[in-house]
Amino acid sequence: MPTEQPLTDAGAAAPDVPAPEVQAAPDTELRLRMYRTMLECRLFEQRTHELFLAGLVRGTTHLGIGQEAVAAGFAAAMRPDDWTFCTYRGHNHTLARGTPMTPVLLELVGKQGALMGTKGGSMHLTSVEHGVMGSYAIVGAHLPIAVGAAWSAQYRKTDQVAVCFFGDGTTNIGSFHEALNMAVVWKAPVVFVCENNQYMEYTPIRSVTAVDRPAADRASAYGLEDLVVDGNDVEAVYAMARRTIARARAGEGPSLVEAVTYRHGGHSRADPGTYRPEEEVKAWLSRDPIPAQRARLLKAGVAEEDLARVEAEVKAAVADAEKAAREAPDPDPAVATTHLWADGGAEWRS
Amino acid sequence: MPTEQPLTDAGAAAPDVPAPEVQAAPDTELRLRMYRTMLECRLFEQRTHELFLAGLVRGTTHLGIGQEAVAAGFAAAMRPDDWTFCTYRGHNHTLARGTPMTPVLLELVGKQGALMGTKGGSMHLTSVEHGVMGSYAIVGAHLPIAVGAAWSAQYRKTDQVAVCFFGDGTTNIGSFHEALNMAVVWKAPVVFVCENNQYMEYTPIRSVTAVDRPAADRASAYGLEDLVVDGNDVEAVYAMARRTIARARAGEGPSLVEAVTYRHGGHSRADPGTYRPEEEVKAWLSRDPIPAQRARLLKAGVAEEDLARVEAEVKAAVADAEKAAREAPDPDPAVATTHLWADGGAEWRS
Amino acid sequence: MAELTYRQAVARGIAQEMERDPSVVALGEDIAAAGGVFKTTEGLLAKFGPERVRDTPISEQAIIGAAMGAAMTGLRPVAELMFSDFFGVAWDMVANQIAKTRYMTDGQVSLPLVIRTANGGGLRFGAQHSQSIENWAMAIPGLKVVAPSTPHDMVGLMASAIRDPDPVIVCEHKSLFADKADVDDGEIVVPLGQARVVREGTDATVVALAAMVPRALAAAERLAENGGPSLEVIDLRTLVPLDMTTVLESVRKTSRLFTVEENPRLCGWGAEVVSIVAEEAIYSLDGPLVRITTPHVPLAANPVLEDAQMPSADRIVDVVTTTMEATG
Amino acid sequence: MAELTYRQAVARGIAQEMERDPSVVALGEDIAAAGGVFKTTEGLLAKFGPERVRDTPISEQAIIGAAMGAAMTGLRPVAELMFSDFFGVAWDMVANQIAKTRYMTDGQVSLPLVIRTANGGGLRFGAQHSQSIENWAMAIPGLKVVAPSTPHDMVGLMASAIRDPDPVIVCEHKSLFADKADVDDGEIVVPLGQARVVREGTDATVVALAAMVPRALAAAERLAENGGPSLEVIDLRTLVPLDMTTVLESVRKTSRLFTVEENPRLCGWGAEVVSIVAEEAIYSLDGPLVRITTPHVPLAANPVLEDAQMPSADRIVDVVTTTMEATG
Ligand SMILES: Cc1ncc(C[n+]2csc(CCOP(=O)(O)OP(=O)(O)O)c2C)c(N)n1
Ligand SMILES: Cc1ncc(C[n+]2csc(CCOP(=O)(O)OP(=O)(O)O)c2C)c(N)n1
Ligand SMILES: [Mg+2]
Ligand SMILES: [Mg+2]
Repeated sequence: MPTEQPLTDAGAAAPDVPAPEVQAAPDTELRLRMYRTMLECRLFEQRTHELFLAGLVRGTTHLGIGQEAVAAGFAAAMRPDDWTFCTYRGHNHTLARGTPMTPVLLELVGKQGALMGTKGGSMHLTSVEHGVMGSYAIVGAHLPIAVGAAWSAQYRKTDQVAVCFFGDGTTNIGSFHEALNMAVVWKAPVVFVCENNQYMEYTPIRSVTAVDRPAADRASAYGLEDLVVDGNDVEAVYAMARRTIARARAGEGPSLVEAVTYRHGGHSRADPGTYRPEEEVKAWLSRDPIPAQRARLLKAGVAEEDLARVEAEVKAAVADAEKAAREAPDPDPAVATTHLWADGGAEWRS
Repeated sequence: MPTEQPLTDAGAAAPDVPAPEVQAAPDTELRLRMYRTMLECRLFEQRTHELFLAGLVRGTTHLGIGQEAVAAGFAAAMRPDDWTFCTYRGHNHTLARGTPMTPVLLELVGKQGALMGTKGGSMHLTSVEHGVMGSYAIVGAHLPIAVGAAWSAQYRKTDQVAVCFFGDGTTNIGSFHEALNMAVVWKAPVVFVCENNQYMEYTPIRSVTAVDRPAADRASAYGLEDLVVDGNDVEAVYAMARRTIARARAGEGPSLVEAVTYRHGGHSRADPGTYRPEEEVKAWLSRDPIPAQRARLLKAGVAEEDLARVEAEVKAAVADAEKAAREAPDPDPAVATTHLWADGGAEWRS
Repeated sequence: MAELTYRQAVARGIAQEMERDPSVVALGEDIAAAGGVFKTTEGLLAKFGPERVRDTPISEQAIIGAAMGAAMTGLRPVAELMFSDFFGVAWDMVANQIAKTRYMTDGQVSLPLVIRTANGGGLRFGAQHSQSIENWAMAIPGLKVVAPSTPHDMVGLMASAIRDPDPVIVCEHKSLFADKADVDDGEIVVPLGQARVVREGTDATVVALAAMVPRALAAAERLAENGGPSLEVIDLRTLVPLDMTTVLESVRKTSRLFTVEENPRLCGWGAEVVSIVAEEAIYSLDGPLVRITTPHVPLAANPVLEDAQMPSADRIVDVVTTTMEATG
Repeated sequence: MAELTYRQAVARGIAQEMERDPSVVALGEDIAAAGGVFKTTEGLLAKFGPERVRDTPISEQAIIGAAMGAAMTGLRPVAELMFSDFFGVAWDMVANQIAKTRYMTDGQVSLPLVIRTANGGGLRFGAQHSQSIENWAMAIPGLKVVAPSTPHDMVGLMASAIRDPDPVIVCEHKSLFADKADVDDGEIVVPLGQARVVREGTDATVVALAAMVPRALAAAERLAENGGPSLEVIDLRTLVPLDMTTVLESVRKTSRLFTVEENPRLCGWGAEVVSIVAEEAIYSLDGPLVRITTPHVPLAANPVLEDAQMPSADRIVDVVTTTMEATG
């Protein structure tokens, strides 16, 4: 288990990681882009949390702080017309596909100009324009939905791929089983990515799961290869993404990847996360994917000022989004009865 | 696959069968009892089908003709206070636990004196008195329910065991996955028995399943041993039942058994079963578990007249049940509004 | 003009739409090679091939989930739930995902899909294979609900359901599958949201759906023969959109309303229709608003019991007669 | 006498019954070690131990199915569905198995179990975590349905639900968890099926449930202060069994009925109550029967939108006033 692994300064966990394939080795520009993406996720979410505490963000939020490498690594390997299906913990995935920060933050604060008219909120971020086909808040629901999208790509011969992200706890719900079986039988171009952050909400996954590796140990039940990657190493994730997406696009069928990672905070804004042993948290904080990638880039000869510039640009983008969020007006209550139907309305009488 | 297996005259399929354990070897009395049980199931169902064609049995029926060895082998290894959970294809399991034929047939023809007041019908046979905790007609539903019964035995320290029978098609539905995982995590005393008769309703299981062996190839996903038995060899089934029930009773947790078998007829009374290749049907008919066991008993020195007596007794019992079924009056329509609630009534206003 | 069974009308409606639109695909258990366990999809595999007509595993969440994913990415899936009772195992997909996603995404996601299902009682299948779930669907914002009572309407409403840009639940009534009627050749399209006055009358309005329509008609004829009250019988045909215009017009004329529902007593579509009338037309009424329903119990497998549970022409005659006499 | 939150009342009601009956067990996601994500089961693990208070995987079908299997074999399980929206993933177990099994087996199988769930809106959780599903359950024969509005009723109705020999759905309203009130010490048991007149009035009857009760009361007080109509407010408390005796008595006195429902418009409990009144008390009425509900759309996450959707004291005042004036 990760916490027992030797922690290198770069934070790469040894055992489980498959050697990144050569042809998938990212060039500096791409490595820098993934660093930027992770930073966008991190700074956006940190600010979101502050705005939540300040009472500007309402409702609930589920932060992915600590898990950015999974979103960034996969997004970097996806084609613009590929599809992302993710969960209520979906800020990272939504931003990683290129959705601008401002409409996303407006959705979280619930103001005009929001990504979804403020109807969905944090748990349901969707940007079809950017291939983000939805953040789903009922555990497991989006796995079969992703299979359906993959089937559509297969039928329409568009060679698009669906990538479906979910958590460790999701591997114990029925729709996981149904989706995996159907995807394999139909050879659907879908990649299932389990972000194993070790916990459901407050319950350790190992205490409620029949096997040690909630996703990888289930792969054989669908005739799939057992794939595990260090979810805190963005380049290892990228390599795995390249490999599994290429397989899907080539018509060779689905894959199931277990990305081992950790959320730095609690499950949701309501949760301090105190049920987690201190050493465990400490060990994982020391494996933060962002400083790890920064160190790796410096080692690779990227100049400190180039990194500093990226960091300044991301900070500025977050600040702009915040400014917009503070200034935007509340929505018109009439919005509440729009877009139930394709005609834009909500009439049920004829 | 069975059809490719050498068919011995006794019809025992070689490869998949685990050697029956010595201490589990049944004595002649028990072997004869299992033969009688299979015969009761067979003759009862054959007569039921005739009565259906004669218009006496109404609604639907799902016959288990050809699969009797699974019911008989497990029932012989169960304690009277153990629990059976089965499906709409449940006549065999209901009779095998000792439920008398007459109330069962009365339930099928829908007359007074029926096992369940004629409310349930063929698909829902239940006789709590005989440990038959229900025949469930929504695929997969009874697997979690059996886990709950096993949990109750564990909590109440009664060392009862729940045995849950279901088909190959059921291995692809969500509740299968949820039940198996929870049973293992809770070490529940439950034995899951997949009667792999090769088909869902009309669809071959292999055409919709990601693995070759719908149950056995899923065992590892729950950390369980991969167990397959020839479902047409009642003594092999008995040995497997002894072994898995003993494990459950000893507190060592659940098992998942795949019993390879075949239904001689169609899925239900509406189905001629024409979608099945002739040679496949022929091969399986030649592996009929009942003549196979009869031959084995003769070889073991059981006298022809003893077998003939058993056969005569079973025929007589079926005839008695039929006589009762023909003579019994229709139910009182007022029965329709009884036993919704524990008070015996169906009042929803206070 | 050709004689068609209600069962055949299902396949004809689907085929009509698959021919005009290659994005229409069908999926479900045993629907392709076997032509459906009710033989309602017979011939589709032969005509349109395995890419468009797919057999699935017993995985209702995956069937409905896949239909949703395909619908949001350019296809028009027609998914079958073999028995409507099986909505239970896929209810999250239907009620929480399909019904809500267009709304939650403020219109970004379109879900032009159909879920067809064998609904209703009368076949002695017992409590888990005989339910009427049109109310389950009607209670969920974001679902349209259709329940045809004739072969013609089945073809035409199936066509409209498949063409509709929003999710539509099509309830195919098990006990009507064998019904025959002459149906026009060529394309048939019946718009959603239009109730049909199947019999004109002056003394009371009877609103029915699916298998209850012929029973309401039989009751009306019997009353007419015996000099009883003259009933106007309305076939709602669709529950969402709900054509209250036709119902209210009729009630204002007859000043009496009876609803005939197959579903259990509580919270049915009849309660909705009655409540709308009780708010909007109360001053036009001459007497109580009466719902004729199955009692609030599951359906029994036994024919004697099941027949006693479901509203029959006899019961409609009795209830109408006693109500009109007691309050005339 | 101790001050108790509605949230604490849940745990107190369960603990009261676990103390008197060792066959009562509790299961659900995060209910044991964490004391529940809403902290409604805090302290139960410490008091009763892991054998009786169990954390489960995210497997709602298994949670509810296991509760059923345990109930039919001698236990009295109290299962939690964290949010009532999750009934969707376990609906087959609830509607097809638990509700029907005693009936189908002609009384052979007893199912003394409780399913508790955080129900309702107001917390800005959006469409998939804010639904009111009491109607889903009410429409299914074989389920009893409880929805307390106060800490005292929560303790007492939870106790009755656990003691009841039949399956009971207990709806715990999310927006009431923080409400405080003084609650008697010692055992509290409130029988199922008894509505409560929370405010006497003469001009109109207002029937409400759970979080709508305080809103109906606020509206009544405001109208009283402004010399408006005098409202009699009834808290239904349980939907099945349904106490129509209390409602009909009140309506016969006031000759007016308004229902206040949080659930979407169509086929709600309000439609059932209105329909019964429209059949049984139509001649006592002075005006239309009016339902005040959330419109037939999902709940939005945004506070401005959600507040506009759910019935508020203001809206109740407006609807009552305009209706009484227009039809007085
Ligand atoms: C069907 C269902 N059950 C329960 C929940 C409540 N819930 C929301 S998130 C969560 C934990 C999910 O854990 P995991 O899959 O590991 O994802 P993570 O939150 O760790 O990213 C639970 C139980 C839900 N949303 N849906
Ligand atoms: C959830 C659900 N889906 C579909 C059905 C319809 N159905 C009844 S039996 C059956 C086939 C089941 O196949 P299997 O599990 O192999 O059992 P067998 O009938 O072969 O004994 C199907 C699809 C059902 N009853 N429940
Ligand atoms: Mg997790
Ligand atoms: Mg089978």
